[in-house]
Amino acid sequence: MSAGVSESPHRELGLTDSEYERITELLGRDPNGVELAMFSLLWSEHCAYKHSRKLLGRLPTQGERVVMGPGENAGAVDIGNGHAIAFKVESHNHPSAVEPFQGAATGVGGILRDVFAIGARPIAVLDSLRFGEPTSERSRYLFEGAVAGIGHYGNSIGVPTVGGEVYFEPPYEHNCLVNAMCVGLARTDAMIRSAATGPGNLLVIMGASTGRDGIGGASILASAELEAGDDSKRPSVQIGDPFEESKLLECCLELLQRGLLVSLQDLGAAGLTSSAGEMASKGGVGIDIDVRRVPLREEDMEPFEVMVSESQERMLAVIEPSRLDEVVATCERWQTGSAAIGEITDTGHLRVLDDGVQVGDVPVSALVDECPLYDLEPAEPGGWMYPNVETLGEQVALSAGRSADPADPSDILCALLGAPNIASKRWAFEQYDSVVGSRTARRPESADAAVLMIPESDRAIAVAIDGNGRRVACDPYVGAMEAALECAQNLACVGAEPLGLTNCLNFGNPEKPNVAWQLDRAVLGLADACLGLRVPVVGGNVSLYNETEHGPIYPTPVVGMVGELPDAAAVPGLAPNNGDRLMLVGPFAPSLAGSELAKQRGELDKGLAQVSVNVVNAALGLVRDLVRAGSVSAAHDVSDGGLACALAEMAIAAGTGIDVDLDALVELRGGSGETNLFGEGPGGIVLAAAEGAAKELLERAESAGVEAVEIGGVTGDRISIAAAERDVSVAVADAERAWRSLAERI
Amino acid sequence: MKAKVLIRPKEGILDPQGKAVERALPALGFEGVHDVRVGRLVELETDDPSKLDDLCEKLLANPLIEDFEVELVEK
Amino acid sequence: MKAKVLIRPKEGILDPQGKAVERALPALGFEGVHDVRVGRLVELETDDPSKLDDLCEKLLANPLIEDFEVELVEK
Amino acid sequence: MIGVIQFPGSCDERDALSAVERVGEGRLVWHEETDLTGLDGIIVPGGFSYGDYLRAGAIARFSPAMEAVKRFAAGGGPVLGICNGFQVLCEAALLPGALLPNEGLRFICRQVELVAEDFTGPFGSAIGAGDRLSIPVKHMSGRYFAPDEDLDRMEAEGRIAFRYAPGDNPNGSVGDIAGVVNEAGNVLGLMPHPEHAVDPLTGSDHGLALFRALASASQAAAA
Ligand SMILES: Nc1ncnc2c1ncn2[C@@H]1O[C@H](COP(=O)(O)OP(=O)(O)O)[C@@H](O)[C@H]1O
Ligand SMILES: [Mg+2]
Repeated sequence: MSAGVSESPHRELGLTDSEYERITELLGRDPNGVELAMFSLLWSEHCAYKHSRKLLGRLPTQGERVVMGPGENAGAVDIGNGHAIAFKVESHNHPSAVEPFQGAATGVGGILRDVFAIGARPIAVLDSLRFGEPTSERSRYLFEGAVAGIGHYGNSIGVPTVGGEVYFEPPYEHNCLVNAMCVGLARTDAMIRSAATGPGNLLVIMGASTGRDGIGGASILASAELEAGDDSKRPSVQIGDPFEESKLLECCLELLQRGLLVSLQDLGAAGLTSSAGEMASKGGVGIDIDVRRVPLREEDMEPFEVMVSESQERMLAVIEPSRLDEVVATCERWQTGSAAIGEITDTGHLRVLDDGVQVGDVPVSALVDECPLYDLEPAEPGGWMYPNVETLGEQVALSAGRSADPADPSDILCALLGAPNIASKRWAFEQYDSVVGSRTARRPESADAAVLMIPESDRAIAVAIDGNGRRVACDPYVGAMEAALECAQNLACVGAEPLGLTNCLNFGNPEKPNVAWQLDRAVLGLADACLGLRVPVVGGNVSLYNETEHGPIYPTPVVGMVGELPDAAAVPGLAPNNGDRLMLVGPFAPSLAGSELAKQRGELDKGLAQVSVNVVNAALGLVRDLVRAGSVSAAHDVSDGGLACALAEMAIAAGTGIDVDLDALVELRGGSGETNLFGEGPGGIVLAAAEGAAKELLERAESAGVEAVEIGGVTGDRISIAAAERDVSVAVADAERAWRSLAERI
Repeated sequence: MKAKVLIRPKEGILDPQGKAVERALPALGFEGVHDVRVGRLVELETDDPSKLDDLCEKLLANPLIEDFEVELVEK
Repeated sequence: MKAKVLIRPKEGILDPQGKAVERALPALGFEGVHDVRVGRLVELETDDPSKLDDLCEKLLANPLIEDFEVELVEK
Repeated sequence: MIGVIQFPGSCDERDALSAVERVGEGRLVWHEETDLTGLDGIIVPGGFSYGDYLRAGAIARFSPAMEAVKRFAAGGGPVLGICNGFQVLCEAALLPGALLPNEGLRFICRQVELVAEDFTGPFGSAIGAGDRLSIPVKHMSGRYFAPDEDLDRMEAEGRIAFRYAPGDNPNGSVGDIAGVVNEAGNVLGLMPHPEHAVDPLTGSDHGLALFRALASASQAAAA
């Protein structure tokens, strides 16, 4: 695209006619090519949040531990002793659908930059992935590529990937999701914001040189649906260079620590235009940029190309002129590029110069703040909007073997344990360095949440990321709530108290009423969950138009949560000890609605059971106290596959059998034996404790008014669960074989 | 028949390896070397060379980011 | 002057990449392809081609595990 | 005082340094430093020096600090190369052999069981033959290779330091070899990461044995 050639270039660039008119009003003239390119990107969904900003206002962002909230590159919460934890989750869905390895790798690179842009050293990465069923060759290719790409970037840069989640569902077949979350540690007094200040100060670009990467990318990425075969709309693939980023990271942290920077901002979507525009807007200043001073990777790039290039591994800083030599010297020491490309002005305009000659001039406010915001027109769908496919027979045969019977609870258990959504994800997380940094006290699969030691403030943090799109599709309000609750449950199991939450809203085309309804309800559910859990939202990201001619993805709000705990040494794992008693704690009300079993039976439908966040939260408070007191030997929350799968996972972890009788529970809660075995829903935690501790535990629950039932004990080498004539009996070894079977399917 | 497939990063696409090697060279005492690009070499035996382009596109090279060139080596 | 350096795993050294390609072939309907070996291609511009062998032995290839071959491309 | 070399792209240098500080004193050594006086032991740490581009360790071995490390090793000073450091030492010909891409062609992060051999040198004398250590590996190119004749000689000279326990070989290394020493035995390289096995809370503390060995070797060399 060379700007300004065609009849109505603004349409090709994704701007509506009325948006274009708005631009001409704001400028009092027609924009030239450079200006139009800049507007088209900053007024894209991706940068302007045209369809989501109004909704995001509902999310609670206040909290006494909040150090930085939405609006900065990443959010941050205080963890005491002058330190803060910064974190954010971001999507890289479309690039990963085009080229999974590079798409996922650059996704990690991008979220790392958001975190060190506020002066935090990245200490952990988590990933949240969604693909079609692994029976599809394309899905296997995307899964393999994305996992390898995440590992490539995180491993090379020396940040451990400590957790994540993967779901395989048909609606992601043509639109995979790759979300990455980064967690960083900062000294509170050394943190930095992105607001540009001080007319006369210099604008310095650092890191990689600028090429024709992702020219026009952002607007096309986020404002158009990825039509099969429509190459013109495809972004050009960007190659990640973790080596470049590791030098840039160390360099930026040294510059900060030496107090050489006024403000700092990563270059992400829409490149210089977006970063400079947002820095100027936040600081209420103007910026002049001379594109001739930008180090280029390719010859004769046009000014508009330099302004919108999305080349990776670049940062933008504002510095005082007197500091330039020191800054340049530091960059050279780290073998990372740097160049002063412009200066801060008091004009309130973003001016683009080409070797001193002005080629663009727009008011910062017009570019950054004046993009029209749209109201959604939500309409609740009449029924289940997605396909329903029976796969249980197949699954049972695969996991449970020949004699399998899709009606037999033991065979169903094996089928569920072997289901791609529930089976062990070791194949993936073994490709991630989970130990670098010497903080990882709980690695993947050793506890419900990853636990990182923070000696700097003499405590530990726990991190989890969750979001079951299938359940959100059944009921966006309850489903989104459950995503937050699942995180909180995972944190409670390691004794952590939630401090803050980040989220990525992955949805289809919001201009379609049914998708708008999903988005609207999900944000409301998320907001109510945060209020009930008293957890502030400190940041996030929105990815819309995840939709093709085959329809929208499941509505997928991915929630990342960070919590704190006093002592990592006290954290129980998933493995109980032989002879322990097993208790089910919390208001868990199992239902097959939206469950993995309902999916495999092809019986998915609208609706989930309602949830009381407050009642769940009270139970989590008790669990947290018990875990911290060291009175439980293992803790695991009830999630995909229901109570039977949760118990099986604990038995597998311990390598010993369990003997459980749910009849009392069936009496108490009602529902069929099958519902009690495989039904899902929030609010259930299985705790294991030695005889004596178990009694105490039940008494404490009693006095705290939290439901707690003793359901059995740890013994033998079989998983035996009695549930109103629907009894399960599977050898632990057979269960483990099924649960470990994912690798064979890739 | 023996075939050599030369696979190289597409023009304009970042080549981190080439960049790193090029930056390191002067320090190793190799002046005057530039435009370094690092790609892959695949050598194979095939009964049916006509299929090679197809094979490259589908398996050996990633057409989104790599160009390839097939050289047949007569015996 | 432009130079192509072809680097290949030494005979007798297991080349899992080549094996992986061979395993993937049938599924894609490519019969009769065998002895696949995957190596590296380094292309560069140099003012002094006489230094290339030295550059290859010292940096571009590891003689213990790799053979290399330099092709000069006249302009 | 033990020095930990820091290359552009190193990842585990801080972890190695804090592991050292559990048993003695240490400091980071910038890759451009050429004067190692005052240092009694050297660690070439793990990570992705120069991005591992071209070949793991291929570029780092030319750094000025590595020239100094060569002299240091030639003078009998104890040198410990971990993962990428092992790769660098092989590329620099301070250790025999080479490290090829994992047979599975994937990065592997996993706790593995190591068995210490009866091997020569200061490290060997500090670590009991037959000792079993639980230590994580995390690498893309950890498949140890050396020509048969070299292997035979190394076996004969007691220069195989560690093997992966039977069934625990994660990368297809020849003879399950996880670590080797040079002729003099003062240079040890291994793929597993002892610096990530110094605290039971993060997996195990079996790696401390190597840092103690390095510390005592350093004192010996200094004296
Ligand atoms: N779903 C969300 N919830 C809360 N904050 C959000 C959400 N989506 C975006 N934000 C906030 O809006 C700002 C802009 O987001 P984004 O464009 O992703 O930032 P960046 O360009 O730095 O990646 C960030 O501060 C981010 O935290
Ligand atoms: Mg940012």
